[in-house]
Amino acid sequence: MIQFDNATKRYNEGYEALSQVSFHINPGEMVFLTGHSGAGKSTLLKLVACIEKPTRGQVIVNGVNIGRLWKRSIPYLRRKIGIIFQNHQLLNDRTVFDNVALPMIIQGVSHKEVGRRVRAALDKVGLLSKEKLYPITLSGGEQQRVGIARAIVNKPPIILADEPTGNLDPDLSKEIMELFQIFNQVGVSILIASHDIDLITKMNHRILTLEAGKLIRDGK
Amino acid sequence: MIQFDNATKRYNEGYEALSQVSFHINPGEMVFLTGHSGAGKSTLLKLVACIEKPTRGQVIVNGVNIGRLWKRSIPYLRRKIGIIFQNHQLLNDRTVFDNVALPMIIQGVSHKEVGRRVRAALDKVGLLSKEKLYPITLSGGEQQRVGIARAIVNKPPIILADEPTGNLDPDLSKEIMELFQIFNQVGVSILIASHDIDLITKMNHRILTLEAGKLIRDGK
Amino acid sequence: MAEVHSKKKNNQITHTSIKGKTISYFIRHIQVFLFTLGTICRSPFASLMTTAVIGIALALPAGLHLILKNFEAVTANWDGAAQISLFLKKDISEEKVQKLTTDIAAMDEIENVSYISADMAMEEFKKHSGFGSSLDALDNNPLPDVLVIKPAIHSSSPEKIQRLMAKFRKNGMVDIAQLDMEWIKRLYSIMDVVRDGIWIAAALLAVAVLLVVGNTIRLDIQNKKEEILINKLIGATDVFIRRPFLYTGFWYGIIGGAIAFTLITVSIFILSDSINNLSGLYGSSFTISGLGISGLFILLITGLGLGLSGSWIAVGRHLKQIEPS
Amino acid sequence: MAEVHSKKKNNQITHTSIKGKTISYFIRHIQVFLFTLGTICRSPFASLMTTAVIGIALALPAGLHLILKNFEAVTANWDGAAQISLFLKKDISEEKVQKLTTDIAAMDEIENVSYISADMAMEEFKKHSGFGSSLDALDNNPLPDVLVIKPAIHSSSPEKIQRLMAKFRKNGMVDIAQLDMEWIKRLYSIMDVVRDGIWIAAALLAVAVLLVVGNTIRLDIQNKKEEILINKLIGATDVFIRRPFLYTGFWYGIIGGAIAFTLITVSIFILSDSINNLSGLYGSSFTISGLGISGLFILLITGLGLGLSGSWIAVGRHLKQIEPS
Ligand SMILES: Nc1ncnc2c1ncn2[C@@H]1O[C@H](COP(=O)(O)OP(=O)(O)OP(=O)(O)O)[C@@H](O)[C@H]1O
Ligand SMILES: Nc1ncnc2c1ncn2[C@@H]1O[C@H](COP(=O)(O)OP(=O)(O)OP(=O)(O)O)[C@@H](O)[C@H]1O
Ligand SMILES: [Mg+2]
Ligand SMILES: [Mg+2]
Repeated sequence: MIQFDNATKRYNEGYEALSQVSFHINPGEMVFLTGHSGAGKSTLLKLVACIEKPTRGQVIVNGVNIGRLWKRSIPYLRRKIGIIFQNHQLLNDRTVFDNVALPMIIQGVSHKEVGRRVRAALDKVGLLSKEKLYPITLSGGEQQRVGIARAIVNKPPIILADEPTGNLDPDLSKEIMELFQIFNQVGVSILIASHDIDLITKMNHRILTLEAGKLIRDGK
Repeated sequence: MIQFDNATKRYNEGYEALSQVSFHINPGEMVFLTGHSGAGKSTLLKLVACIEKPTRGQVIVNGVNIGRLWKRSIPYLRRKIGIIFQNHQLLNDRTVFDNVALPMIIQGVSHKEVGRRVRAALDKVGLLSKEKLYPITLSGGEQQRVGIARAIVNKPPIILADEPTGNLDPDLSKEIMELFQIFNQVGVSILIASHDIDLITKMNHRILTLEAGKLIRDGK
Repeated sequence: MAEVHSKKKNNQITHTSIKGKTISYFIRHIQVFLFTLGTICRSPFASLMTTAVIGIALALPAGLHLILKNFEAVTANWDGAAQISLFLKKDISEEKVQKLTTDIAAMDEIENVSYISADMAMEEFKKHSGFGSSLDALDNNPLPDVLVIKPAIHSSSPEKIQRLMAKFRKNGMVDIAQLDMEWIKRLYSIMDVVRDGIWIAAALLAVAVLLVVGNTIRLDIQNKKEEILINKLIGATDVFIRRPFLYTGFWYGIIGGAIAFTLITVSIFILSDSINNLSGLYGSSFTISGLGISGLFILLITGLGLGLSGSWIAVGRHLKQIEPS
Repeated sequence: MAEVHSKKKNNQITHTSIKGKTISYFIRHIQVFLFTLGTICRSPFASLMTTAVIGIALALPAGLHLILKNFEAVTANWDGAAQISLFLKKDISEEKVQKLTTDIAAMDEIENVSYISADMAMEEFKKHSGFGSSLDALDNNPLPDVLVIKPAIHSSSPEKIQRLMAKFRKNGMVDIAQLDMEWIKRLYSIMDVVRDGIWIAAALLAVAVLLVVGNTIRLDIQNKKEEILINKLIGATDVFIRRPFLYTGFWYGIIGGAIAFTLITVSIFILSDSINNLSGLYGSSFTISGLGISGLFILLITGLGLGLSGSWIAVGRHLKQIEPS
């Protein structure tokens, strides 16, 4: 599903954020990504979502080689990936419902279908009662969950999450991780970057550990 | 330094985010604020910084009653408070140096003085080498530290921090907390909202715990 | 197994795409069409600021053109505007003069010709000059035969008249061909200046409309940078992102055109005093003509075209620059 | 102890404030002044879009005004534009006529008077009419004495001329006062229409400049919403936040004025063909006058005023709405 072959990412400034990283995530796998601040976690996720392209090496996502992907084809790859951002990335002038509906609007899903699936997604993250509110009136944790609902509403085969529990209390963090586990059980591949080593070791999934751009550990 | 007397905050939607909260933080004290997601931590900090006003009760900061503060006087209160935001709030079109210099530019500090103090602040958070970079090229943790540098550059008597270590790895989190402790030792009053109960209990400072807007615990 | 899973998904999407593609394509366009109009209406003050500028910019050349058009209508009505007098040589037989008169009258460029014989001229002169019968003492009439010619309206431009004059002068029977049309030349020169001025003004103002729409859309794009980024991150195509901006430009242009029409109509009302005054001077029953339906139509089309082009340029230039990083 | 600590800080701040207040105030203004200019220069294309629209909007009424002004200068030069012929009554003594001539010549409204006595007229007539010496047979000269009067330039408006005519007609010696000035009336009426049109155009375009600057600043403010919020959060006063926007409006206006000046100068160059043509027709050595330094100055001041007002309005309306929450 996600395959890195000696992938290297060097930013314009000459700094090598990822060096020769190789790993393979199978469909239906749930994998954690950890490492110190600046290790390259976000960079790795950006390569998967084709936000950045590898300087050297190959990144293959859902059978598509990111390095050779046409600009015009990028949107169609991204529709297969649900991304949860570190800083929510919600639109403050749209209601919770509209924010979650966005990926389906983009794909031109019919009005009725949108309503049904948005509510299902909001129900899963426990925010069905807040669909009419604006993100600004929600607490940090609630906003994070809106972001998760938006990422899953399309039932994408891949979910990426960049520190999805960074701003949540321990109980809620555990809940959200369990939510990811449920998606994983229905066959979705999940890659989560996180600092919360205690939590992720308890989850007992494969963990990729980065250090200064190098993959130094790959296992449970 | 910071005094809450039965302070209640009810948002327009009718939801009571804080109910009758009373406490007193002395000058030079370092206090943690914790509680579940949506407990009202950010709301409490917003009251201190006069971003919101209490619906009932009193909030007195640095001898000033927030509820009765003139709009014109708010800037002068805020200059006495260094605020560290959950989502950094950096300007992406300015360099790290310029971002940190902002509070001093606002107060019309002389050019030479600005350079000296910005570099001192960046040195304290270990980012002196990155002063010419733009925030977008920094990792999450580095951005967070730029935010901290900006908050302390003016040597304010009060520092507020809303989950300053949410996106940092455990080592860096500890480092940053120790940084706050150093500021505290030179007499600055510090109030930090955080989820990281393990870390803050280890720090051995006073902890305020909120639950659904009520202060349910106040002590070490 | 997972490959199969993913394949299956692909097929599903392709299937529904083909089925409802055209219908949903149009529905989406209409949605954006109405959505952008709704957005414009929801912030009427802000939208008015943009559309009013477009309206003003469109109104000015249209208004000037209208004034010129009316002006030309007035001047076309001026009787005797250009009158040519042909003083014939002496001792030409009556028949020859008669023939010349009918020949000239038959010309396409000529409206009418009147023949004033030397005898008639003498009679007139006797009556009006005060010399009276004392002129009877003259041996022979010193006055020439004269043909007074009025050119047709379509041939009264200075160049055409000059061509006509040259033709007459070549005629052997004509002694002097005289034309009092200096002031017509002047008038046409003035109108030339006005016309040139209108072209310059119209070109400048068309540029202004493009710039205003382009600028507004550009700032709109910058304003929605975050929204665009998020949309791109969750898989929106460039076409999808571009569409609302183009429709916004479309609406700005159309509304601007409508405002221009209103402004001109009001201005005509304000100007009508001066114009009636002008018209009265020529004793004409001239009434100023407004833009009419066709004018409204042209204004709307022009506005639409400029609005769409402006937003197209802005979108082309600025949308590409916004990419997630 | 902490109270003391905070008091001390307060005192320090107050102390330095008083000391360097005025100097640092001016330095900050100059900084913002140059900073906003720098910002404008760093994105020349975007700035040009705004300033060009302002330039165009300012150029049009100024250009029209200039054309009108030049036009009036031309018409003022027209010799014999309004010529009054006074046909005097018969049998008035030579001295009386002489006195009338000098009286009229002394009038403020009159440029010059020429006296054509009946005898002189008869001579002329004999020479040119072809009747020759046959007129010697007349008993007495039937022609009247004529005074040909040219009014001064400052008195050649239709109303003033009419007043003059009325005066002459009341004079007992004058038989007929005749004036060929219909076309002057027409010209003045046309100029009236043009003048009214210019005022409407100028008013509309002034509004357009206000709107363009206001709109640009409004979108600029929305664009910098995040920056404004952060500045407010770290203790910026409203004055501090407002300042760069006002200076930006200031620069837009000034640059727009300069662009207007350039546009007009270029347009005059383009129009000069038509205008020389016009001027040639009157045999005058007239050369078109540009805006000159004073015109540039007025354009810059107008641009500045409108730019500053536009940004002031936008800032007043929109800055308050941005508050952290
Ligand atoms: N756009 C960019 N241009 C230049 N350098 C960049 C850019 N983005 C990231 N970097 C650099 O690459 C390195 C890795 O960054 P990255 O954001 O991947 O770290 P991270 O592991 O996500 O850290 P954190 O846990 O703090 O979010 C950092 O040193 C950062 O400065
Ligand atoms: N501007 C607002 N308008 C209305 N309701 C609000 C607003 N801001 C916050 N709330 C509500 O107030 C409650 C407390 O919010 P607050 O942001 O203070 O929580 P928090 O403790 O900071 O949570 P987190 O840890 O998730 O950041 C939440 O239920 C939220 O929905
Ligand atoms: Mg990161
Ligand atoms: Mg919070």
